[in-house]
Parts: sequence; C-alpha cells; structure tokens
Amino acid sequence: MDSRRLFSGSISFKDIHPAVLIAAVFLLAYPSFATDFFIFQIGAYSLILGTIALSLMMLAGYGGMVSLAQLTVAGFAAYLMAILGENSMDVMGLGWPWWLTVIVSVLGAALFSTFIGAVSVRTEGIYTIMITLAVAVAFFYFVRQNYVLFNGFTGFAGVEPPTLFGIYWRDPVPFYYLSLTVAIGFFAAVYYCAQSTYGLGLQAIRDNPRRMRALGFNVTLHRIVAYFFAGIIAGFGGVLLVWFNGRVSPGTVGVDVAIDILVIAVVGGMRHPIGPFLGAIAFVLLENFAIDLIDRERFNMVIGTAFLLVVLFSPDGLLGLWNRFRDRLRFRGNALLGDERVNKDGPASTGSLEKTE
Amino acid sequence: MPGTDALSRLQSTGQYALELEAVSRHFGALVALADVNMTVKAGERRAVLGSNGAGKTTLFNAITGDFPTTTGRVRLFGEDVTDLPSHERIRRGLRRTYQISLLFNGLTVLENTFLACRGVTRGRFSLRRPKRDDGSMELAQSLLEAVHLDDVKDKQVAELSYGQQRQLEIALALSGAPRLILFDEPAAGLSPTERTLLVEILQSLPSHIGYIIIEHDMDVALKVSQRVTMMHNGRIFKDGTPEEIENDGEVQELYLGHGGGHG
Amino acid sequence: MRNFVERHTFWAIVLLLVAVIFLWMIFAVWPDWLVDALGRKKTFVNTLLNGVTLGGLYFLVASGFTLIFGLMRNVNLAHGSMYLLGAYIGYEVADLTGNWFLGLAAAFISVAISGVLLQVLIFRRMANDDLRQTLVTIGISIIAADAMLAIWTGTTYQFSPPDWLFGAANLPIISVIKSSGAAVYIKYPVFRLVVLVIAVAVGISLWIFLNRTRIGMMIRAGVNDREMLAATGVNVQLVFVLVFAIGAGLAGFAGVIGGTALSVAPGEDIRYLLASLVVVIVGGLGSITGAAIGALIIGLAEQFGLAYFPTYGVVLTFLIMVVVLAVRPQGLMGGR
Amino acid sequence: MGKLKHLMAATLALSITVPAVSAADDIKMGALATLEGAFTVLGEDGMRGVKLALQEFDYMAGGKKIELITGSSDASPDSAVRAVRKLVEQDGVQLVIGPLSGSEGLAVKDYAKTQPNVTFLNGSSAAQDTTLRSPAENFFRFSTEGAQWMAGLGEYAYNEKGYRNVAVLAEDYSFPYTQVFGFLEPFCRLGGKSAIDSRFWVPIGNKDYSSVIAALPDDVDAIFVALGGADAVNFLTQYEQSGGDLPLIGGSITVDQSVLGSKGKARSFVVGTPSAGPVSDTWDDPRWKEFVAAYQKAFPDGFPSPSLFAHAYYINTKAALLALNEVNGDLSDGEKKFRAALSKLSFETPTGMVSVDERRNAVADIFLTEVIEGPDGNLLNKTIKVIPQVNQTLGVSYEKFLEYGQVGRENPSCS
Repeated sequence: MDSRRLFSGSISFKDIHPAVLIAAVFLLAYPSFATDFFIFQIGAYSLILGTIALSLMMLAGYGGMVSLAQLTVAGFAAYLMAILGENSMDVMGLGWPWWLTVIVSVLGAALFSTFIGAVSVRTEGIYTIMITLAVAVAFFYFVRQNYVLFNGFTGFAGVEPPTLFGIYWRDPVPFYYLSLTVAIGFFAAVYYCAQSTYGLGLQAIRDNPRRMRALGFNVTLHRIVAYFFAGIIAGFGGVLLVWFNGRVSPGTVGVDVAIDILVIAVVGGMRHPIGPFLGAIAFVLLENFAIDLIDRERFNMVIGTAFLLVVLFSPDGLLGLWNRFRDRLRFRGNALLGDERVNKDGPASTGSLEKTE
Repeated sequence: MPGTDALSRLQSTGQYALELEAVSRHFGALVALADVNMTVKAGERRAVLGSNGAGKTTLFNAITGDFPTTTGRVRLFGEDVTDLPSHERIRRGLRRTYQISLLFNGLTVLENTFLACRGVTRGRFSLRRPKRDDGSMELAQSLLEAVHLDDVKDKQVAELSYGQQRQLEIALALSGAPRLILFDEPAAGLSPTERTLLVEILQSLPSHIGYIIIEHDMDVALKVSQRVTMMHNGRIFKDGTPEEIENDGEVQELYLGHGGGHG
Repeated sequence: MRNFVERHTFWAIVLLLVAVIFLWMIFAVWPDWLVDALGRKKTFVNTLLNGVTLGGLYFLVASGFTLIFGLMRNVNLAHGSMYLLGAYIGYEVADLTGNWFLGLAAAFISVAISGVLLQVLIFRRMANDDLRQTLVTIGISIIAADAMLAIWTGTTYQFSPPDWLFGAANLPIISVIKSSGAAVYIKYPVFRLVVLVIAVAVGISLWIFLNRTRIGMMIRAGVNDREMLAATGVNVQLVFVLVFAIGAGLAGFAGVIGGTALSVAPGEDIRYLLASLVVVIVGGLGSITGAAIGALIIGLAEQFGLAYFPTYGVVLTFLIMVVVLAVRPQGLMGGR
Repeated sequence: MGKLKHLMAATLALSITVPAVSAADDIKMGALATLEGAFTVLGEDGMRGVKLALQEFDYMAGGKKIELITGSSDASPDSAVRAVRKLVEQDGVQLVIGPLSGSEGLAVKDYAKTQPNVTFLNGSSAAQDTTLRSPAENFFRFSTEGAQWMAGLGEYAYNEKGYRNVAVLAEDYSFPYTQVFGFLEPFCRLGGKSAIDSRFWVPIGNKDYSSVIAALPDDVDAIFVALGGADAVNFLTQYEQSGGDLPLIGGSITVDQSVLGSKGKARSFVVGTPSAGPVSDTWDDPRWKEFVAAYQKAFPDGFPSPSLFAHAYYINTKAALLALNEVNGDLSDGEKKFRAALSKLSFETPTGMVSVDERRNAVADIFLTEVIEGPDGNLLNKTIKVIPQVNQTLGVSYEKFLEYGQVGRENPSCS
C-alpha cells in the first residue's frame, strides 16, 4: 500500500477507482430510470437502514464494540422529531422550527448514545452486547408505557419533512437525494476518518486496549467519543427514518428491528463502510420481494439462515465474499503472468482495512 | 539505601525519575510484590534481575498503573501518580515495552509508531488524516529509521518477523519524549546479531533518558546498566553496581546458581 | 458469613433490621396506619411471595446461562430458545404420556442434548472467538423462534400438572381479623411454592456439585483460570460438554416449570433471555450465588412494580440494572 | 420457477420504469395481513376470510377477473405501511383489504390519504379513530370497531346481573381502552361505578398476574377483564389458582375460542361470564351456519370455526366485490363510482345486515354472549341477545359523541 496516499490527506482524481465512479453515476442517475416505489421504498429506505447500520459498523468494525442499541439511538432521534416538531396526535408536538428540531434531535441522540457508551464501555467485549441489548429493551418498554411524553403504544404520526425551496422533501425523488446526501456524507466521513488520528487510535484500541493506555491514550474516553460520533450518524438516520415512515411508535424501536440492524451490518461486512449499505440493499430487497418468492410466513427463517451462514462461513460478510472471489480471480490472472506479488497491489485507496487480518 | 532517610529526601528534589514507597500487590492470598522501596535517578540505567515469579513484571505493572497497587505510593519525577490512570503516567514521560509483543496487528508499522508518538501530544482526537509533515509523523519516520524498520514501515504488523516485532516494541517505547523507559525482557528470543543491535540501540540513547530493564541475559544486562536490583519472591533482595552484584556470594548462590541457564 | 459480619458490621446490622421488619410485616396483623400507608396486607404479602417465587424461576433459567458463561466465556443468546424448546417438548411428552414428571425429564434431557450438539458442532469450531459465538447464537435463536412458531403455531399452551400441585393453599399467615374475630388466612397457589422449593433444591444441588465433587471443583477452577484447568490434564472438552449439557438442560427444565406456573407461547424465548441477561448482569456473570441474588432482586422488583405502579414496573428492572452497572460494573457478586 | 422469474424481474427492476401492467382488464386486489411475527396465525385466518369471499364470487366481479396479491406485516404500523406501499406502488393494486390490528389501521388510513386513486377497505383492525376522527375519503370499514363490540354489555351487567361497582383489568394500549370505554360508558350512565384506582392497566404481553390479582379490590361486584390471547389464558389460570371468586365480565377477545380452546386446563369457573363482540360461535342462525360450513369445507386445516378476523376480512372483501358488481368493474375517474356504490351498499352478511355511515364506518349487529359448558364439556359462547344495527357513536349524535373525548385510561371517569 502506498503510504503517500494513506497520509496525504487529499485524494487526487486519478486515485479514484473506476468502480467508485460507476457506482456514483449509478446512484445519481438512479431516479431517472426507476419507479417511485423503487426510488422511495427500495432506494431511500436502503440508504436509511444503511446509515443506521453504518453507525454500528463504525463502533463494531473499528472500535470492536458491538452495540445493539444503535437503532434505539436512531429511534430516540425520531421520537424527538415528533415531540419537538409537529405531529398529528395532540400529544406533545411543540412545533419548533424544523431546522432547530433536527439539530436538537441529532444532538439529543448523540448524547443518549454517549450515555449508553459511558454505561457500557466500563466493561468489555461480550458485556457490550448484553448491556446495549438491555438498554434497547428498556427504551422499548419505556416508550410503550409512557403516554405523557412518548404517547405510549400508539406513538406519533404525521411527522413530515418541511417544504423548502419549493420542494416537498418527502416526494420520492427529493427524499431519495436527501437520503443519498446524508448516506454518502457519512460514508465519506467514516471512510476518511478511519485513517485519521482518531480513527487509527480507535482501531488500535480494538486490537489492544492495554497497549493504547501504555502509549498515553485515554482508552475509555476514546471509546465514549466513538459512541458520540456513532450517535450523530444514527441520529441523522433516525431523522430520515421518521420522515420516511411519517410516524414513530414502539414497534419502530423493537428488539427484532434492532437485531435486523445487526444482521444488516454483519451480512454486509464490518470491515469497510460500504458493507452496511450492501447489507441494507440485500435486506430491503428480501423484505419486499420474499413474499413473491417464498411464503412470507417463513421470512425470519430466511433472514436467520442467511445471517447464520454468513457468520459461520464468511465472517466478513458479502464484502468478504466479494474480496475472496476477486482475490481468486486475480491470483489466477497473476499466476498466468508469473507475477508473485499477488497481494501487493491492493484495491484503490481502501487503506489497511480491506486486508485480511 | 531505601528507608527513612530516603523518604525524607523524596518530597524535595525531583532529581529522582522514579520513587516507590512500600509498594505491595496482592492477588488474593498470593503476594506478588511485598513492600518494595526503590528509587531511580533521572537518566539512570537500571537492570532488574530475578528468577521467574520474582515479581519483576508485576513491578512494571505497578509503576505504569496497568494494574493498581494494593498499598504504597508511586512517584514519577517528584509527582505522586499513585491514583493516576496509566495513560496519565505515560504523558509524564514514562514508557514501557511488553514481554510478549502487544502491537496493533490490524495497522501498519508506520501507523503503530505514529500512534505512539501522538499518544503524548495534542490532537489525539483529530479527525483529520495526518499529513506527511505532521510532527508526530516525522518523528515516527525518524524513529523507524533509528530502529532499522523504515523499509517495512507500510507492512502490517502481523506480517513482520518476530525480531522485527521486538524492534517495533522498542520503537514504540522510544516515541514521544520519554524520560524513563521500562524494558521487559527486550532480548528474549532474539538472535545474537539482533542482540548486538539491541545493545547498540540502548547504549546510543541520549543521556537524559533513563531506563529500567528486566533481562535474563546477564551479558546484556550488565553491559547496559549502571545499577542492578535483584528481586526474589516479590521483595528487593540486593541492590548495587554490576560488579558488586556479579561478585556477591548470595546472588551467585541464589540466582546464578540455578538461573544461569538463562544466560 | 462471619467474615462479612466482621468486615461490614454496619451493613450486617442494617440487613438484620430489614429482615426483622419484613418478618414482622409478614406475620403481624397490620395496624391501621400501615394499611393506610401501603394498602392491604394481602397485597403486600402476596406480592412479596410472588417476587420470591418468580425469582426462583428466574434463577432456574439464569443459573444455566451463567454457568456456561462462567466457564466458556460464551454468551449463549440462544438460551431463551432452549427454554422455549424445553417447554414445548415437555408439553408434548406430558400430553402424550399423561405424566407431568415425564415431561419435565424429557425437557431436561432433550434440551441438554441439543446443548451438547451446539457445543460440539459449533462452539468448539470457533473457540476463543467469543464475539462470533455470540453472533452465531443470535442467528440460531432467530431460526429457532421461527421453526417453533411453524411447529407449535401461536397458540398458548398450558400444562396440566398433577392435581395436588394445582390450586391454592392457606398459609399460616393472617391477612386480616374480621370484625367477628375470625382470622382470614392468606391463600397462595401451591405450584408457585413448588417452584420456589425446586429452585432452592436446584441451587443447593448446584452448590454441592460445584463445591463437593471432583468434577465440580475442576469446573470452578476452570472458571477462575482456564489455562490452569488444561494444565491439570483434565479433558477440557469433556468438561465443556458437560457444563453445556447442564446449562442447557436447566433451561429446558425451567421451560416446563415456567410453562406450568404461567404458560407457553411465542415470545417467551426473548422474555426469559432478557430476564437471564438482566439477572446475571446484576448478579455478576459466572457466579451462581450472583444469579440467585440477582434473580431475587429482579423477581421482587418486577412484582412490586406490577402491584404498586404497574405502568412502569417493567422499566424498574432495567433501572436497577443500570444503577448496578454504574456502581459495580462487574455485578454484585462478579469477581473480575 | 415462475416465482423465481418474478423475483429476478423485480430485482432487475432497478431498470423497470413502470409497474408491470398485467393482463388487459383484470382488477388487482391487494390483501394485507400479519403473515409474520407473533400474530401469524391470526393473519392467516384473515386471509382465509378474503379467499372465502373471492371463492364465493369465483374470483370475478363486475365482469372482470380479480387478481389477488398478498402483503404481509409483522403487526407494527411501520411494516404495515411498507407492505401496503408495495402493494399500491409496485404491484399496482386498485383496492386494498387490510390491515389486521388497530395501530396498523391508523397508519394505513394515513397512507390512504396520499393515494386518492386507490380504495382501501379495512381488514379486522378495530381502533376507533381510524374512522371517527379525521377519516380518509377512500378508507371504508365494513367491520365494526372495539367500542361498538361492547354494545349492550354495560346495560346487561347493570340491569340483568345487578352489578353496581366493577374493577377493570386491561392491557395498556388503545384497543382495550376502546373496549373499556364501550363497556363503561353505558354502565356508568346507568349509575354504575368504577373508580379510577380500581382500574389496572398491565403492559401487553405480561404473563404473571398474581400480584395484580392480589391487588384487586375485594369490595367490587365483578371484574371487567379486557385481555387477549396468551395474556387472558394466563390471567384466568392464575386467578383460579389463587382462589379468586369474583365474577368476571369479558372483553371481545378475552373469552373467545382462542382462549377457551387453549391447550390445557378447562376453566369451568368462567362459565356464566358475559361478553360481547361482532361474532358468536354458536349463533343458530342459518346465515351464520352456512358461513361456518363454507369455511370448514374450504379450509380443512383452518380453525374449527372462523375467527372474528376471518369474519371481518370476509365482510370487507365481500363489500368490495358487491360494489364492483354494482359498477360493472368501472374503476375509472379515481374510482369515484366504486366508492359511491360502497357508500350506498347495504348487504346481508353471516351476522346480519351491514352498511356504512357518513364516515364510512360499519353499522352492524353485535352479539351479547355468555360462556356455557357445551355437551361434551368444552366451553362455548352462547348468544344471549343480538343488539341490532349498532353505529359508531353508540346511538348519540356525532357531535355529542366527540364530547366524550378520546379513549384512554380515565375515560369515562365514572365516579
């Protein structure tokens, strides 16, 4: 790997891999040839789930902290949107201007995430899963029982994005571009920051927290800060989610959905920020079209089996599968050319993450 | 030498890099460190010898704060750090290496070293990628040259040979501006050539950098140290110049007698 | 025990006082001011008993969970599925044979076997990768939940235990004295008392097994230091299989007990998994004593919450968990 | 293979621009029910109701063939909206039957407002506000809702049973609120009492009722219980185990067949418990018997007798088919004619005449029942009385009914 690229801090145009260009063109042009349904419910929804799963990927892939509460954080932002902004339920709905509502909701979610982090990082590894799962369930129960603030079982409806610049942002095409902007923004941020000082530090802590202490890093603080950043990503995901659904209720933050987010991240792959989005696309396609292929009753069986197979046989998810496939192709090609330096020429600018352990 | 008169001097001067006062560490009923008193002057090079289980590594863990002490006080450069977490102690100029290499396998050699340099400076939470002319990055580059690892700096740690990993351990300990380094058996498992290299590196350290080295290899230990502390069963057993220790009858009997196999 | 009294004299006195007050509240006829403050005595005593017996049930489920974790550092998130599987299998066998005890035995054995299969086929292949093991168990629990829904549908099942286990008994505790002077005794379901007795019996058996048998001592040694266990020349894999069998079997066993005390329906798997999680987080992972204490606390909290402020009763248990985590991250009895 | 092709097509449909238009003039009908999650069994029975109605019409209405496309939710409103959006926007259905549960119904009604060219008919969801407050022009409910289901029960408890003071035990969400409201409103108007602090709201899915049972007051005449499914089974068993002896009054799904027929101990002590609802298993009316026979013939693997879910889906589907016949399958002009026909529709169902009011909510007969022990020892609901043509505002004007306020834990206050 070329270290100039790693540490230069700027990427020149010719460094961009053709696949990235193709993907970018496809994503931008997508609404021009897809139906509203595919733009909104497949496209935008995949991007939203991908964004929420990205926050988990960042914590788990870089920080080694598998949090099942990322959906809860997103749901918290979604609830704040309904509580501070407007809804149609005659409960709360303080009617703050939309921009203030968004800012406060995202920050609130980030603080909530930080709190979860503070509670769970004091213990390590497996504890994180258990504690975040318990937090997710506690939040679910709490919003279901609390009517004064969260309107209990019914939740909120009628939460809508503003009409801005003459555009109603919940129309499929504008909403798709909105989701795409948020998703690409965070994708790029996570991708870039993975090689920043903070990002390297986080990965180093994942590899060896004790050594990081011995280098002068405050490991606990570093981890909690990761929860803060993940909370911002998940918070934006939650804002988009509530605009997408137009509503939020305890069902939005249920345990099964929280586990879906984990499934998405794991199936997609946790070693590169593109993984969660791949996982989300696969999940959303399956969720929508499984009923045409198999009996819908057994949907969870399909999802569970896919998840189990990935965990058992391809720990790096779809991404790992693809890398392995590509390596094999390249190996064959190089073997024919007699080139031994198979692994030296890695893919474009993906940093050290894409290499296997 | 340790004792009440040492205590009276502790508060004042700050000429000591490290002062341990009645430090103990218990694991349940097991006493790993018992009432250890020790002082190391700034810039002093000290060897700690003792058989396996004598409490040497526990002593290091107590100094760095990897594990808390049961009783006693630890002072670094005149400051009481007993209640400080280990990263705070590191930021005061303390470094250490580990007996078993504890490196970041997912990162490259350069990234490892860069983090070590950045650990004691500002910008640990920076979200920018480090530039080539970043202070810590330049420091890391020169460090890698110093330990002869610059040709593998873009490799991942997992790909390095054992000897290279040990060298990297030392590079990490030398990064930043260390004032006192704890070396935990740096020569273990190295080839004779690599040992020579190690001794060279240690001897070429600037004089203001002191260190404590745990070493089984007597040759290495005596070559690179000015004073030697002998430990046995969690206690300090002897303390003196290399010559004194080498010629001490009790030491000969207790340590060299059956510990000689190491060297 | 004596150690505790010597080291924490103050807390020992407080605990003693609390115990005395509780005993008085249970056996005395309540004066009016107390009724005014807390409501009827019947409610209080029943809730207390319910909390203790529910704690017993939670202990049965959580002890297997904590045992498996303690030795293997494996968080078996399919533990709830094992509970539910045991309940269904136990129901089928009890229904077929007409013998509730056969159902209980079948549940223990069959789920123990499924646990062994899980250990041998999956966990052994990914030793030392606890995160991956955890993810695998999540996958298994998703599949298992759907498979059980397919087989046993969403219908609610209830066991028919022998008649002498069913119904209510008068406890020697006076609820109120009527104006006529006749004492009204508190009625309590027999089976719930049986649950408590079984939980105590299982707890004591586990304690004897772990402290008084050779293999139990090996397991305890393994909990503290796995390398040491290997160094003693014990067949570690065999010990792992045994512990997994016991832990899983206990989950299946608890399925029948819990299914009899309450009922069996889809969703119970997650419920008892969560209960186990909270119990062991509060009590401390890997500690049987911790599981007992945690189960008691959570059982009491849940029941008192339900009786005195039903709306947020469920949240209360999680609140306890967060408080314990904030003060003692390793749990009340956690050693690490 | 055909299915696989469909999926491939759908997956590749990243390149499809318009929803696949199917053969000429067929009418596409979407049906949405909970075919996954804990309510799968109920959703399947709802689908049986849809199919039963379609079979009755031989999948033809208004001279056109009806193509049925199913959608599935997991009972959460989010998933219901996603499934119905797929039906409408991807599969291009012209009318939708569904959903199953109350909060889904509210969500689908909101979605209906954004799709003015599609007509929505309820499945079995029974939340009051779906049609009472800010209804959607294109959402019809030919099945009745939770408060209507309680018609006559309050009067019966007060007048016939002589109860004056009741405690309430119900799950803590909107459907039981609606049922409690429907029961207490007439009961309290007659002079009955139910203090706020003797109403116990337990979380849905609660299994252990023993502490709640211990907290129930002694000095009431009866307990009104609005719990469903496993929750009801658990409560009844534990109530018996703890020696409870107060008479019970049941909500619509508290003593229905799913509870009385659950696997386990027969609960003889519930004999005599009155309840009310949209169906009655043992109604010996020929129309009902014919319906049950048709159901049993068509679905040998179904329930012994159609559930209220099958019944509600059946009625709504049948309404759609009858209206399609009326307009000869004309769905042009934003389905205006079709909707006008639906609004005017009044038809014979297995449970009597049904029509809709001006907010498109059903006016139908409600059954007052009481649990009896059947000849072979099993428990049945015997029909005591049929309350004819109950409307959503329970006999008072719309404006007056709105003054009662939204259903909730403390409505009516009843003191």
